[in-house]
Amino acid sequence: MADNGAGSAVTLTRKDFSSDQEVRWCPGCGDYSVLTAVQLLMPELGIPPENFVFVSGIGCSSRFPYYMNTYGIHSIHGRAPSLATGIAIARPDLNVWVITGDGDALSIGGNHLIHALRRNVNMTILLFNNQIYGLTKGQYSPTSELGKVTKSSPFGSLDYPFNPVSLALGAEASFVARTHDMDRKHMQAVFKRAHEHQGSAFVEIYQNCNVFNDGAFEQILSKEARPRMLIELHHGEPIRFGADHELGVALNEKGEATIVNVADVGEDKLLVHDEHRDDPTLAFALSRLADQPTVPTPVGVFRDVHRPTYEGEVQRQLVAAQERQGPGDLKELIGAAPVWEVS
Amino acid sequence: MADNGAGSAVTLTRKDFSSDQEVRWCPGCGDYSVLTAVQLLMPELGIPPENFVFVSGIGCSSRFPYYMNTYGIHSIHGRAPSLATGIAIARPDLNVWVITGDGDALSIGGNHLIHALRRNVNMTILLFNNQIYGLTKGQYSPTSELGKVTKSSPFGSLDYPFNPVSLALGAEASFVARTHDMDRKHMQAVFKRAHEHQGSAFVEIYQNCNVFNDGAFEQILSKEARPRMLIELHHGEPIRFGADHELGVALNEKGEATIVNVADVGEDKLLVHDEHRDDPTLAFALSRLADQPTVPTPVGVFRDVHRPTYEGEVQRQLVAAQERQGPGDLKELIGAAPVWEVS
Amino acid sequence: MTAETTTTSSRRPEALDRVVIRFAGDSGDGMQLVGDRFTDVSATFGNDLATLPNYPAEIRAPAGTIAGVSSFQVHIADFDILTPGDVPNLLVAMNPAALKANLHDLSPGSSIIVNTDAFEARNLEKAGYAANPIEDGTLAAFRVYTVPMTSMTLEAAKESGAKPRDAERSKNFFALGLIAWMYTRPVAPIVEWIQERFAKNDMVRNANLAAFKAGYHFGETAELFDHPYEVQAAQLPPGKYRNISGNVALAYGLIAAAQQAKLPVLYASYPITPASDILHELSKHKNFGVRTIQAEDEIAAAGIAIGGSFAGHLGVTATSGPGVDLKSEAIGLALSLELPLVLVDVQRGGPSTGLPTKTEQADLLLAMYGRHGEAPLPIVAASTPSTCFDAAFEAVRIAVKYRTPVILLTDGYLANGAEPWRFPEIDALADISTPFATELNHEGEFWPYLRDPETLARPWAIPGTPKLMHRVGGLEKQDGTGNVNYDPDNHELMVKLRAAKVARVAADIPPVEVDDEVGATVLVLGWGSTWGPIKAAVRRVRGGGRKVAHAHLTHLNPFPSNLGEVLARYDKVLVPEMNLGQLSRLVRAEYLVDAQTLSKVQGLPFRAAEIEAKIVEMIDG
Amino acid sequence: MTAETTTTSSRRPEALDRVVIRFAGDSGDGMQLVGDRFTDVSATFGNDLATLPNYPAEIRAPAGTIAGVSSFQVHIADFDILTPGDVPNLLVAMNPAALKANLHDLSPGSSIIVNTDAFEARNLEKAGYAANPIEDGTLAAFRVYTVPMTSMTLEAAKESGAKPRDAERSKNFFALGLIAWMYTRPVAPIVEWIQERFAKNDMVRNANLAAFKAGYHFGETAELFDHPYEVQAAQLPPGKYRNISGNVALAYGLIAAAQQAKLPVLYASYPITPASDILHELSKHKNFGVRTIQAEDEIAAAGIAIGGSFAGHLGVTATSGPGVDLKSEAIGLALSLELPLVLVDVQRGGPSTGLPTKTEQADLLLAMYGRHGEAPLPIVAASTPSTCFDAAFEAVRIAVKYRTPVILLTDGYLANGAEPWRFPEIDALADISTPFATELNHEGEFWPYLRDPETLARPWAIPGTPKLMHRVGGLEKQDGTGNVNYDPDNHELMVKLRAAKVARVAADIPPVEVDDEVGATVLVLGWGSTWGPIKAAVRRVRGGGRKVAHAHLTHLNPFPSNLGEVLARYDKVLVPEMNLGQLSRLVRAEYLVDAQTLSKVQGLPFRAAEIEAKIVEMIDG
Ligand SMILES: Cc1ncc(C[n+]2csc(CCOP(=O)(O)OP(=O)(O)O)c2C)c(N)n1
Ligand SMILES: Cc1ncc(C[n+]2csc(CCOP(=O)(O)OP(=O)(O)O)c2C)c(N)n1
Ligand code: SF4
Ligand code: SF4
Ligand SMILES: [Mg+2]
Ligand SMILES: [Mg+2]
Repeated sequence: MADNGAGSAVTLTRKDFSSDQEVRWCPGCGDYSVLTAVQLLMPELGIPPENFVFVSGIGCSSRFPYYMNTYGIHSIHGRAPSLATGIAIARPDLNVWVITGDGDALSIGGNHLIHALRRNVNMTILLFNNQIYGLTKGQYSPTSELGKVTKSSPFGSLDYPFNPVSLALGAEASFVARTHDMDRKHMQAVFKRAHEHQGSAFVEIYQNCNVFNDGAFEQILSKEARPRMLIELHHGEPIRFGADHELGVALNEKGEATIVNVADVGEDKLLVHDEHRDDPTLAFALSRLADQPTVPTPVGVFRDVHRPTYEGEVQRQLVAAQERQGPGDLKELIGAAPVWEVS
Repeated sequence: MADNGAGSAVTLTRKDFSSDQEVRWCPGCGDYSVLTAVQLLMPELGIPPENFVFVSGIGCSSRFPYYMNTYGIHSIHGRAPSLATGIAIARPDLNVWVITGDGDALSIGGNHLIHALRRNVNMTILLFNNQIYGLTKGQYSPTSELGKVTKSSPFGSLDYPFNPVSLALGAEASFVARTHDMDRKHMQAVFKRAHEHQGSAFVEIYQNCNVFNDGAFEQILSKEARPRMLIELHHGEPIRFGADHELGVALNEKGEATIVNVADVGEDKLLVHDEHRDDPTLAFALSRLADQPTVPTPVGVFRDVHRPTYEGEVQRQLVAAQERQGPGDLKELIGAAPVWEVS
Repeated sequence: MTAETTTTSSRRPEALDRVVIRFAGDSGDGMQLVGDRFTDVSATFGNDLATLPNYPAEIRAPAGTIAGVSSFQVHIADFDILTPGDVPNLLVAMNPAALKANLHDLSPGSSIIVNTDAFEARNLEKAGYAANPIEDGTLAAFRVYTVPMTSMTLEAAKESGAKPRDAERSKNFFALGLIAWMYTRPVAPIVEWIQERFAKNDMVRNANLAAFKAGYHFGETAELFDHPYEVQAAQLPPGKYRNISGNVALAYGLIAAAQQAKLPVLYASYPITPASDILHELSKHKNFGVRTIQAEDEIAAAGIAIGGSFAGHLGVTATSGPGVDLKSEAIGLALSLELPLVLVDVQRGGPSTGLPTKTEQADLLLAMYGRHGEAPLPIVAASTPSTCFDAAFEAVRIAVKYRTPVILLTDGYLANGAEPWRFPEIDALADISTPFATELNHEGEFWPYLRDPETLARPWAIPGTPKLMHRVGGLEKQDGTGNVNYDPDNHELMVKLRAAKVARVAADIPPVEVDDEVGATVLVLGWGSTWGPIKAAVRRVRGGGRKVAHAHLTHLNPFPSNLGEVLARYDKVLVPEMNLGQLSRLVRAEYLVDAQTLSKVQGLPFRAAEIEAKIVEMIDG
Repeated sequence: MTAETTTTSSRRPEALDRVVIRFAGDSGDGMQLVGDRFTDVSATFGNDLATLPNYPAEIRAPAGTIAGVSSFQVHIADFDILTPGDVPNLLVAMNPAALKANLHDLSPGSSIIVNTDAFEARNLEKAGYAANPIEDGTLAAFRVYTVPMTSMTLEAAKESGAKPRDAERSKNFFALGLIAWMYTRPVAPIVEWIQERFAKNDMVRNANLAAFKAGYHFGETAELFDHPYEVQAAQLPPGKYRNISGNVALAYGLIAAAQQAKLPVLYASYPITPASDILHELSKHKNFGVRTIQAEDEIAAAGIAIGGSFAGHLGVTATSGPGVDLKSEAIGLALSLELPLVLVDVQRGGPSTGLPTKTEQADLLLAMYGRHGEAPLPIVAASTPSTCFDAAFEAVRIAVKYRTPVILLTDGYLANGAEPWRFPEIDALADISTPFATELNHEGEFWPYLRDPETLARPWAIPGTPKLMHRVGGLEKQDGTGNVNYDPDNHELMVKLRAAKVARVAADIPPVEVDDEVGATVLVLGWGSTWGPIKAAVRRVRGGGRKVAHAHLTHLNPFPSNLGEVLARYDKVLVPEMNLGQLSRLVRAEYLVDAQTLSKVQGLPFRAAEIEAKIVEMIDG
């Protein structure tokens, strides 16, 4: 999402973006660190608080807008992308952020999400994926792993989960990224990129719910695991990871992305990440490396391509119509049909 | 979707699957040929009509169930996959077919579609894609090309279209195929494969709406164009097309699927189609060859992998529970809490 | 045919004060098209008129069958009329199915023109006729004119070069030509229209023109018809007129209201019959700054409109019954956010998918109560096609002033029906704008729920306004601060405030007017599109020497403040409704008045005669 | 502590007939848990009881704040009681916020036990206390017991090896121990429960046990309390009892009804407070053949349930207000398909997201009218937690017999509240099964809308049945054949048939019973969870020497056939409702009776005293 607000003369601080409402998440919830990351990033963007609108659905994560000293709507379950679409179309001058959860965005709100993505409405979408329904106290979500035992699945869930990155790519998203609640710097870098992107920017955030799904990402996000379990994507660079960058990603002869030992294949054979490729297949291939956060998982920007924004095109048609027909004249409009007078 | 009905002793004919209702589509509509294909295929499946349920939403195409002499529900707009899910779970012995349109399935019904696909509920989904809203007389749909002039977009539509095959793949579909209304044989072969698939089988059908979107597929489906514009996929075979099979699909050095002259690259370099690959990336790559039916377009089965069906798993849990706890005993259930008696 | 020859006829026309004509044919026969032409030319000619299109839900139901019949009824008169007419004076039947489907609506003595070419075995069978009704005495009670329209059309179109299969499709213009002659319609505008509309296709244009002229000349030359008729221009109240359908009037009303509210329209909608034409119409007027968005579904459409309103636009969404169901939750949110919003419900036959192309009034209680919790909102209804303009304007006025979603009810009959519209002087339209909040409003803070003491509306502070950053949401909030709040007393306060805000609208709307006669004991209370037939029935009852009063509601919630007092004045109250008695239930609950329902749920408007009979029964009984 | 020492106390208990205790603390303090324990042990002991849990919508609102307070009220008695009690006799306040949030509900003379350890500067400030209320005279009107619960818990838990931060979390069990002593509760079951529940974590188990015992012993040894109290077992009607909450009773009711209907339950739902526990409960009982599906949203849940019913299962879906909004369109389809379906609405505070964890009755009119078109369906409501079983059974009975969706209304109070339940003899439950159609029914054809002349229900022919293949849909269909049909008269017929089918249920339900006194002039009419407080109020009014009658509705649509006659018997009718007067509007419209509303919309049940006062005012005034 682009910086299109007026730059502010005074320097802004985190405080300028923090509301006076007490934060109501469980102690230890991953939501806190996302909030911090966003509040710390905001002043850097050089846009005054009044030019942001945070729109959320319903869920623990969706309380987020209350804590931002910006404009905000805590809407209804799953519908945030539609409200955000209305705001963005009405006011291309604003910066619209959508805050949503794995239930909010992918269960009840799945349709609005995929349509916002294909339309490329200018909004930054942060999906707090804790693989659980937090607010309703612990049912499995569309990202929960198969067999998960929860209140609503005492014998294990049967629903094959979505891979949010794959889904977004299948829905023609122009910007797709993933980050996690354990690394504020990484979050900020990704959020900033998302904000700068013209169009809908989709960011999946792995977020720990320490009350109902504690440790869901432990296998990849513990300090100790991160080097060998997180595959950081950098545009234009060969994809490498591991404590000593000893591992990498390469395409095998079938064209599938696979994990390799760099020593075995040679650095040349590594896949060079390309965010800007028109064809989303590469990004899709990377998204399939990890269906669940238990194996090496790519984080960072999967895809970032340019496409006209929806509201930009709306605006273009309005301007063109005015140029063609002149500004609307009600009398003329009504009188455009045959008119007769009775006196 | 599997044959799990009892074989019928008498030989069935098309008539056994045709209802007495007059077919109410515009003369020349592509829906007729799909209906014919289905009615002709049915007797071949060896399942009596009473073991089929056709469920549809709302749209021209969704009138389909009325013409089938099977059980059927013409439900509400976009919701057919959910009704079908209920039927399939209640009655794994039935064969459930969903009939839907590009508006029904991808606009209002997008969420139910992607969830049915990820859950792998046993149903055969036929999406009649005419790139238009037929029944409501011609508004653009989620598959209409950018810039399309319709009643609701007099200056051209601004909505970047879905690629239904990509979307289905991003939604974890286990079976994805495409066919078209000009080739009954091809339709029948694909429908049969879809029916045989265990789980949700997604079939996109290019269907001409000769009243509101005539010729949408002309560029690839005219008799003359087909050889060089349709890329027929066959499992295990190198992907070739063209009047003299002179063209093919190969991966370029970036791993993108591209059209090549076989003579230029040599047959060895051609992509060998593999429907059964666990990783959906290859199928996804193929789906990106054509975003609109104006360039060479793959048809046939993109993906067909095995995954447990949802209702199979539901059944498994029921059986396991009965084995573990014995059949439900109401008295025992109610008495499981501390009980006291007042006399 | 020159312009001169077209307006005179060689035989003297007989003057009529009114005539009701019904064109009926197959869905593919273009009956709506010729109906529209006849209407437009009559409107410009100066008749008063009303129309009733009627067509199947299928795009094209099977040709030749009863299910596939499409008809268009138009009532023209030299005085002000109120309905499309109970009984057609003339039926034009293009095929046997059209005859069969419409015959039972005629009275003995009505005229019928049949296209004899279509009365062959296959068509007769499709229509379910064992014998040819033209020949077997079925039509004995009527004046029947048999005209081989198809063959005469083919003959006439020969020169156009069109192939017979195509030329045959011009037969509706033959019929139009014939009827134009019969009722002495000006021909030039029709010819011009054909020329313009089919400008891109010479062959079609020429075939249609030739057919039209052939029909006209046939009337003139054939011995079949004694003489043509004439319906003079009506003496309507002075003013500028144009013909308009309800959906177009509604679209114009939104544009006008938005202009007077100084807000851009942000219209989000998902297509649905019979509301789609509002989207189609609005999408043409981007030069007014109107943004139209075709959403992925009705819920998204409501959400987009809410977002638009939050951002300072006039959020509007329109749909029909199924879509209203779906939008319920979002409308509840708008109500809780206390933002302006207009939801248009173009009612159609229900429940469920029901009768998508037919009219009904059965969503009133849904509009009142179709949201969980205590969720009241104002409801406005249009009563004729052209008053859709006024109703839209009024809905916007209330929404903006009170910061509330408003439901605007019309129906399929209003949406597609047309009538002459004496349109308002644009410059005289009221200013209904409201200022956005720009300043802190409470001790150095901004309180988003600090209410205007008169209207109880909260400040509307739009994003981009410095210092007024605030968050709103669907959770209960503290009055004043707007902060999330679960306090029991605050909740009750807010529930009552939201109700009070809607109730206050009553002081801001005109009292209901009663078309009264001294001594009337029966009051007919109506709302929405029953206006025409009720008014016509009342005229007839009075013509018969009885006294009756009529009151018609534009505001369904809150009711006008004098309604209780008005109801109390009469011994009996009759409420004709195209439902099972919905307004009736509201009135009974509110005023404990024994309002009686006259119900018609057939997908068709009332006939004046039906209401007349009931009124007479109540007066005499 | 051994079992022996636990049931006796060294000081003589004083007998009480009833006591109302409220546990209040931070959301994280485990108040619901100890409330439940106290309830269960009192139930098994034989008291009559009623409970009222009350907690914030946030998972864990900020610790120490008013917003974060969670409370659990339990009323135990030696006679049959009706409500969780108006005014607590004892408040247990674990921190200042808990004190502040609850203090205004006490009467002078009530007792308060405060955890003094929590009354330090930071907590006082968070609660908004400028000074310590224990010391500044704020509590002068009450009997205050100050107990340093936290430190005593820490002390007691030392041996468990738990770290102080963890051990501190056992303080709720200290409070439970103390209260158990105060009211002479049997201790063994609580000890056992702790041992079982925390079996997997020795440290936690031991800490909780130690805290519980320490609390108990503190009561016994501290000089603070004169003596314990005793509330004897109640003399309830003979039968077998267990304690049960509304949501569990409802789940059992569905299982029982399905068994008696010989249908498997297919339950599809999307989680939502306060309905989720029905899903949780049902998902445990797969051995009954119960299929539970967590759908992607409420619309899908309704769709899945409809599919299930079409396929021959008992389709059920449950939700709360926002979900009912969303399901409207699908319920309209079920109604048009004429298939059995039960939609449970566990009502919560609205509109919009409202007060998700609070109770309300404001969805009645939504249940009646919340679908487009004329779309009537039967409505049943439960009146106490345990009658959720009966109401579920009745809803299923009607749905299956009449092939119609039925809405079952409960609310947050019923869902989470608990009471002793005299459960029925399973073998005595009625057979409510209906045969599926298996044969052609009309001249060698199968007509899916050929109705049973008595119930007007259509045949239920399920897929897989040879020869009965048929198609149903939401478009209007011809009565009998079920074929799509747009005929005006058929539509009216179908609209009336659908209404008549629902109306016929009236002949199939018991007349409303009146708890009457000769000479009463005021009738209190209630529905749903107001049963308890109304009954209690009526008792009090009668205790005060006045006469009053009470009638309570289980069937809201159609009304019992004698209701009109009952209403006519009284001079005045009072309808207490947790809304702005919804039943009241229905009754006024139906019977033209001037029913008066006593409204409370605070997210909390009525107190008996509130209703009593209004009744007295009406009798005397
Ligand atoms: C229409 C509707 N249905 C259901 C709910 C209940 N509900 C609230 S939040 C939620 C899911 C929350 O999960 P998620 O989006 O993952 O957010 P989290 O709490 O985990 O951050 C549900 C089911 C609701 N508020 N509204
Ligand atoms: C809830 C609801 N919204 C809108 C409609 C109107 N409607 C009926 S079909 C349709 C779209 C049809 O398009 P598609 O699914 O592509 O089917 P087609 O007619 O092209 O076969 C729409 C918008 C409806 N019936 N119900
Ligand atoms: S329940 Fe989970 S997601 Fe919600 S606030 Fe608590 S820790 Fe965070
Ligand atoms: S409108 Fe188009 S899709 Fe619909 S029946 Fe006619 S040709 Fe077919
Ligand atoms: Mg979540
Ligand atoms: Mg379509």
